[in-house]
Amino acid sequence: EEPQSAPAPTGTAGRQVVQSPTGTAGPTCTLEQFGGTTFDLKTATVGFSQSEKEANPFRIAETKSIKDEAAKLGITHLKVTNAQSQFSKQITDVQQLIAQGVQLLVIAPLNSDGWEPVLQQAAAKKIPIITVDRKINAKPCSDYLTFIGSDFYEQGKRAADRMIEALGGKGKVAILLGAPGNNVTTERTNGFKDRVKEKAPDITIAFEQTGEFAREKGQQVTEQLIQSNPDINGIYAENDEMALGAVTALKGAGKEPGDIKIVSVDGTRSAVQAIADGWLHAVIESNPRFGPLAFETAQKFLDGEPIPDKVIISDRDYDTTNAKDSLGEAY
Amino acid sequence: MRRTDLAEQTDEPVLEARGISKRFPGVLALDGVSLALRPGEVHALVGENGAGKSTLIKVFTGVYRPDEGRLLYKGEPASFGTPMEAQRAGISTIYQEVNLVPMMSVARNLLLGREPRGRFGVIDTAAMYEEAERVLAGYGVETDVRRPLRTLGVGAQQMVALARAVSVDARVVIMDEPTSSLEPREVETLFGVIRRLRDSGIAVMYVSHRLDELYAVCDQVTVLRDGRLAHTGPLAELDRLKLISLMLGRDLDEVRSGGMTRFSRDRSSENRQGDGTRTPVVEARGLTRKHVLDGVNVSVEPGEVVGLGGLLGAGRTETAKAIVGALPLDGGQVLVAGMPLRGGSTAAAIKAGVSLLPEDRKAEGIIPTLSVRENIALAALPSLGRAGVVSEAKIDRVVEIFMRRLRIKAASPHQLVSELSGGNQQKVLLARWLAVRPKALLLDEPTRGIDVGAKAEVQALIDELAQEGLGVLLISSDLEELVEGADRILVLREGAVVGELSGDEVTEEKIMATIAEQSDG
Amino acid sequence: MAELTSRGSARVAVLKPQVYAWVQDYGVYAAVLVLLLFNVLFTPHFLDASNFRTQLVQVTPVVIVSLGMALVIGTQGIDLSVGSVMALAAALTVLYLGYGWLPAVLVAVIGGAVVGAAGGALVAYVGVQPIVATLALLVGIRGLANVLVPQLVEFRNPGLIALGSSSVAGIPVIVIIAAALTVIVLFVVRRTTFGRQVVAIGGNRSASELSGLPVKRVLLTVYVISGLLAALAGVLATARLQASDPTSLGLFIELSAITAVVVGGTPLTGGRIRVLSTVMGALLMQLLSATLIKHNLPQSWTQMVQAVIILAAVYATRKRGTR
Amino acid sequence: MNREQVSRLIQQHGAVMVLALLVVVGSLAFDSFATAGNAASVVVSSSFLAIIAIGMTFVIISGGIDLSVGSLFVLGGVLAAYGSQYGLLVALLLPLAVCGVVGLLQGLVIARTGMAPFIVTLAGLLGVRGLMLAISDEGATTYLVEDPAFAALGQGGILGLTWPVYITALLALLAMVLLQRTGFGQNVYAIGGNEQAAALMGVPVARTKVYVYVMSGLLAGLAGALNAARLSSGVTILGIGLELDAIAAVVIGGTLLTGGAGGITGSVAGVLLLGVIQSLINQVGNLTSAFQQVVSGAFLALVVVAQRLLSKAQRLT
Ligand SMILES: Nc1ncnc2c1ncn2[C@@H]1O[C@H](COP(=O)(O)OP(=O)(O)OP(=O)(O)O)[C@@H](O)[C@H]1O
Ligand SMILES: Nc1ncnc2c1ncn2[C@@H]1O[C@H](COP(=O)(O)OP(=O)(O)OP(=O)(O)O)[C@@H](O)[C@H]1O
Ligand SMILES: [Mg+2]
Ligand SMILES: [Mg+2]
Repeated sequence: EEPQSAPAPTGTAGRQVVQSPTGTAGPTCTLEQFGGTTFDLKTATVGFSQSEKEANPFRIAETKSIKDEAAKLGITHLKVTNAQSQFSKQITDVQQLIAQGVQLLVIAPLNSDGWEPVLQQAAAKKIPIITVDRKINAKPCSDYLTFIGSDFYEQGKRAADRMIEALGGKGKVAILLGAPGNNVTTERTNGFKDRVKEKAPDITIAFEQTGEFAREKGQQVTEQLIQSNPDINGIYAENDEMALGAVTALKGAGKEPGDIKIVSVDGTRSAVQAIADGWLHAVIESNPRFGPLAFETAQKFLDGEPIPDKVIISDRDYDTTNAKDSLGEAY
Repeated sequence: MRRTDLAEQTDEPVLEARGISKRFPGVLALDGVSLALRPGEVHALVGENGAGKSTLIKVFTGVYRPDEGRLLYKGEPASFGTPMEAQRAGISTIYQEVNLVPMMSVARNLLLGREPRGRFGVIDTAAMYEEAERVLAGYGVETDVRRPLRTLGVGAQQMVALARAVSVDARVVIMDEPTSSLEPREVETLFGVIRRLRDSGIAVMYVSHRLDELYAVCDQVTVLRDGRLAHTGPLAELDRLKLISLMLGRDLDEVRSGGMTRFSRDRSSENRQGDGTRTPVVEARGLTRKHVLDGVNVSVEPGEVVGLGGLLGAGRTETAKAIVGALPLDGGQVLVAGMPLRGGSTAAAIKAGVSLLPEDRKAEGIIPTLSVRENIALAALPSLGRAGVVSEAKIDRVVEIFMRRLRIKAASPHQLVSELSGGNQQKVLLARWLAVRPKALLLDEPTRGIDVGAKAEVQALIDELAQEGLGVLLISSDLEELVEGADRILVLREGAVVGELSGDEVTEEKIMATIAEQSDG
Repeated sequence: MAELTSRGSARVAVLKPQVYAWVQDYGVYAAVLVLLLFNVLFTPHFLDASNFRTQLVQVTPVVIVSLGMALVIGTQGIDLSVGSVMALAAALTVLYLGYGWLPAVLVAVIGGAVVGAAGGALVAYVGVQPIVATLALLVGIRGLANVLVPQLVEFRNPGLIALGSSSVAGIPVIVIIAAALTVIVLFVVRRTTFGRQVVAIGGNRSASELSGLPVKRVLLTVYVISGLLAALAGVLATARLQASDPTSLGLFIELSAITAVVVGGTPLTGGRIRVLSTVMGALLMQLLSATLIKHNLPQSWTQMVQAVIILAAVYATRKRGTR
Repeated sequence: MNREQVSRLIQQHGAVMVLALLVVVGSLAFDSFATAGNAASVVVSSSFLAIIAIGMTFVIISGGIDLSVGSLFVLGGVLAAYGSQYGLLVALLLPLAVCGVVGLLQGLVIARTGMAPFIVTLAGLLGVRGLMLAISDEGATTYLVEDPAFAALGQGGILGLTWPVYITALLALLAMVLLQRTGFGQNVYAIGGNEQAAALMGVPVARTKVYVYVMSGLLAGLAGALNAARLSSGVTILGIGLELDAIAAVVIGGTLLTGGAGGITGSVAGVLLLGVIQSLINQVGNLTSAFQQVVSGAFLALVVVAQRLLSKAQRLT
């Protein structure tokens, strides 16, 4: 009933675009190199292991994109598991998918390390694994097939660029960190900090506290922050939810849009709307619609074509110049 | 070997207290108490409820550390940090409240800490059960030693505790009211054990409120009064009246005029005896529960005191519990004033006017986290306020009345009930039940652990209440109490009523005979 | 001479227990004071009125949840489902917002009571141990909330937003509500038959049964109250967030609430309830986390310091055995 | 066999019975459920929780609770991965030593001060996770397992099952003997059944408690280390909420949370039950995450009610 939760538009809007179109910058992999045999994707059993609950726009869009594309391609045996943010459970989930006889695995990993037991089993059965959204620390083309996703470190850097631009190169910035221990948190933090250090030494990072990727936590931390550091100029939120929580906090404290510059990562519809409303300065997109690219890559691979060892998608930026027009494409 | 050494030097105290004081917030529980325990003697420790007996014992065994004074064990200064240290050193104790582990099996309770070992030092369970059965048989307890202890009656549990304490290699055995829930046959067994211990040169300290027992088995006596030493010396030098006057701190004459028990039952008086014409306040018909109760019929008329007699485990407690709905039944019915009672609900029974003073005061009686005041008011709460809001004034009044009437000894009504002495806790529970003004009261061992003075008061109270028209079901292992207090006695055996005694038949001999008769047949 | 010394030490011995007793009863108040003092000295802008408002507003959900938790713990139980009940309330509120905010809140609170009743029934009538009964609810009800509202939903209902953000005489409405609930629970515990029965059951269940207390009904009611209060906390948190977020609302709040209750001196073994100290316990934990955030400590330090402070506070208020 | 024995048996084996039932139903409903691969995955992944649950069983029987196991599990893993650069021995001993010491500290505090185990180990949960974050650069550093022998301990195996499964089985056996057939085991039951009485019966209450928490700490650390060997890395995002899983497994297994009764078999069955429930949900293969949670909550409730009614039917309260 609320306009914000209207279903994402279908069609090609917001479709993922590969960063380097050729994708052949690095080594490639063919079916022959991998050592598997081809099969018909339509009649095959395909497993998709989701890491987190489909309860935030990113995960919802991601799972939906995979399911929709599978349906579109006529893949009837798609098995989906959800690890509910528990890494051990994800390992077990994938092992059980393998036990159920899947021939292709698409995994959205909760963590980059610790995939040893799964990789061994999959390799023994020559099951190709495509990881989406997060990378697995292992050998492409032997442990797994390839990775499709964004570069989180790069996202952090681009967020820093937007922050530097917003603040004119100097000021005090706070970071709302993601969940501790999470690869995404680490990389988005490092990218941001490295870039600031390199490009704008006059910007100090005065505060960094975890908001655990959640809106309420983002709100609470921001409330404490603006209370004890009233001179803060910018907030870098490592996802949109925390940024929107920060906005609620700022509203509650009687601030005006633009008083404090907020930059965040993800590109959910609410965040893009918040740009249009003037509360957010910019949002770096992280596109979750992996379905088409994943299955396209799989089909190419099965057809014997060479596959790049990583497929980095090019994420866009949202800011005041494009926010209103792009609302339909945000997820 | 060492035991014989000890026997030779009998006049050297094995355990000695010198000027012990112990203070609790608000009470000086012990005030400079000295006492010597010699090998081969049975030493009685007596005094009113709250006189400090249990506290002194706990000081001896390392449960409490004395504030002042010294302990000597085998002539050397000693201070036990924990009961375990005391036990290791050879002081074995049966505490006033049964202190075993209810969920563990009988055998494991009995042998905890010295289970027979098999290969690899691992416990040999078969041998353990065998040994447990053998040991318990010596105390007249025949039961499946694999069952959890809690399924035994309190009396049987007491025997297990006793067997456990005595079978440890000990120099000193301390017993705090071991007989309070035993009936005569078990008491005799216990005395046999005590005499055996004494003859082998072990020192026994014996606490009891039953004077007969003291004279039957003790050599020495120490009297405590209000935490101070009132007397110590050979028991034979004191007659009963003198002993009581020492305990109570009153004149001999005063005590003498009071008499021994306070029951003044006049069994011939027509109006009080159950003549079968009036509607019983409470009537149980055919109470049945597999293995426990076998068609028990009981009825109590207004103003009547009905006694329940029987051996340990005869089903007295279970009968009482069944009547108030605290025990699921396979069959039978309870009527209150002629109206059938909804089964399985204690609340319904209490509402109808039937209450039970439970036998196991620690597990089923007191609420240890609450004060004396809250404990007394608990059952009567709904009537002590309006619309669910309690009236503190009303509670204060009720509590005051009963604390005075029952002479409950507490620092204040706000003291935690768990800090009271055993006897005073019992009085608090009595007060709880009197405060609901029941029509019928089922008393399961009501004077258990209560001192002579207070016992007489409670007995007088039962009398008085009966005169006011209350129906009482009295369960007591003290035959004297049963005989003097009851108008009519039902004898139970293995969950069935095997005899009814009334009028002149109500004597200790008759009860014993009824029990024996049935066991022969 | 010897007598003199022993008298002297006796006096000290009399004094000491009183100090202990005081610390045991009011230790959590003292700890709050110490933390306040630290902040006044070392945290910039701490004395601003807006700061106190922030802390009170943030602690509100924990306070409300721990009031119910205190009752449950008083019966020797525990309620792990509170966080999920908050989430369910958030979901129900936004689902029924179309009918107006007041009916929506009502539905949410009833939903909380129903979950509480389910937990209470499992505990009281089936005899399932409270920790597993409510653990099943913790898992299932969070799922249910997510089934109803799969993702965060923002709302613009002015009434509900006002509930979360308006103030009366400078005091936020939700703080006033929490204070009122505290007074009500305090009254229930101290002055009603029901309150006495709750602690009696926690102190000794079989004795309470034999004393004719409606044990099962009281247990059920206690869990219903806990569910109700948790739902209310969920509604208020939702109103404040201006969005319904069943995914992360109330995550791990059961641990905060239990900590508040225990730090306040209510024993987990039941039989005793300290309402005001529970609120103080919640405040202590809130102040602590605010202090750590304001001083920008990394997560690792935050958690370690919290561990130490919890231990210290509970150590001070622990029950000493008599020896 | 008398009534109590029968009901005791059912109470202790209620979980086993429900487990058997679930497996039968699962095999009938799903073709791919009763396969060797699936069974192996359930057993292998359950083994780590089972090791923790064994320790938890001791703690709960003693009347306590240990909330720190989830944090110790992740700390153990990080330490093992870190230690693996110095070889197999260090990889095993480092986590055991540290987690054992944490258990020791918790045990000492609980035994000496009389503070509630719930709160002491809650502090442990926070503190240990903080410690783990501190040594892993706020969780950003993932140490990789360097030692192949150590990795083989987690990944190798025979008969389709990995070593951790056999280690778990061995530990369970030892634990059973320890609990039922040694003085220490008896002491654990005694202090859980009635602490005061146990003290008066001469049980070394404080020492027993300390041992119990040390054991729980050691086992949680060991489980973490074995898991790190299996994953070949010290993953830092593990173990959140694991303590509740362990407690649930133990309680479903028939151990009373109030202490004094229970056993290892039940706990292991409880762990497997949780694993099978998850596996069944995965078999359906298309439930949304929210529905999965509803189903597992409902399953959990059903299982405890069934287990409760089974023992209640025998009038064992
Ligand atoms: N833990 C405690 N805290 C406070 N007061 C206590 C405590 N234990 C005992 N007392 C008090 O010390 C006094 C002596 O109690 P004690 O239990 O030694 O009496 P007793 O002689 O054994 O009585 P009884 O015959 O009733 O068992 C009583 O006034 C009692 O209230
Ligand atoms: N000496 C014993 N040997 C074996 N079992 C016993 C013994 N004493 C009691 N029990 C068991 O305890 C159960 C409860 O007995 P109950 O308490 O009703 O008896 P009671 O007549 O009140 O005896 P008590 O004097 O112990 O209160 C009985 O079913 C019986 O099986
Ligand atoms: Mg006593
Ligand atoms: Mg009896």
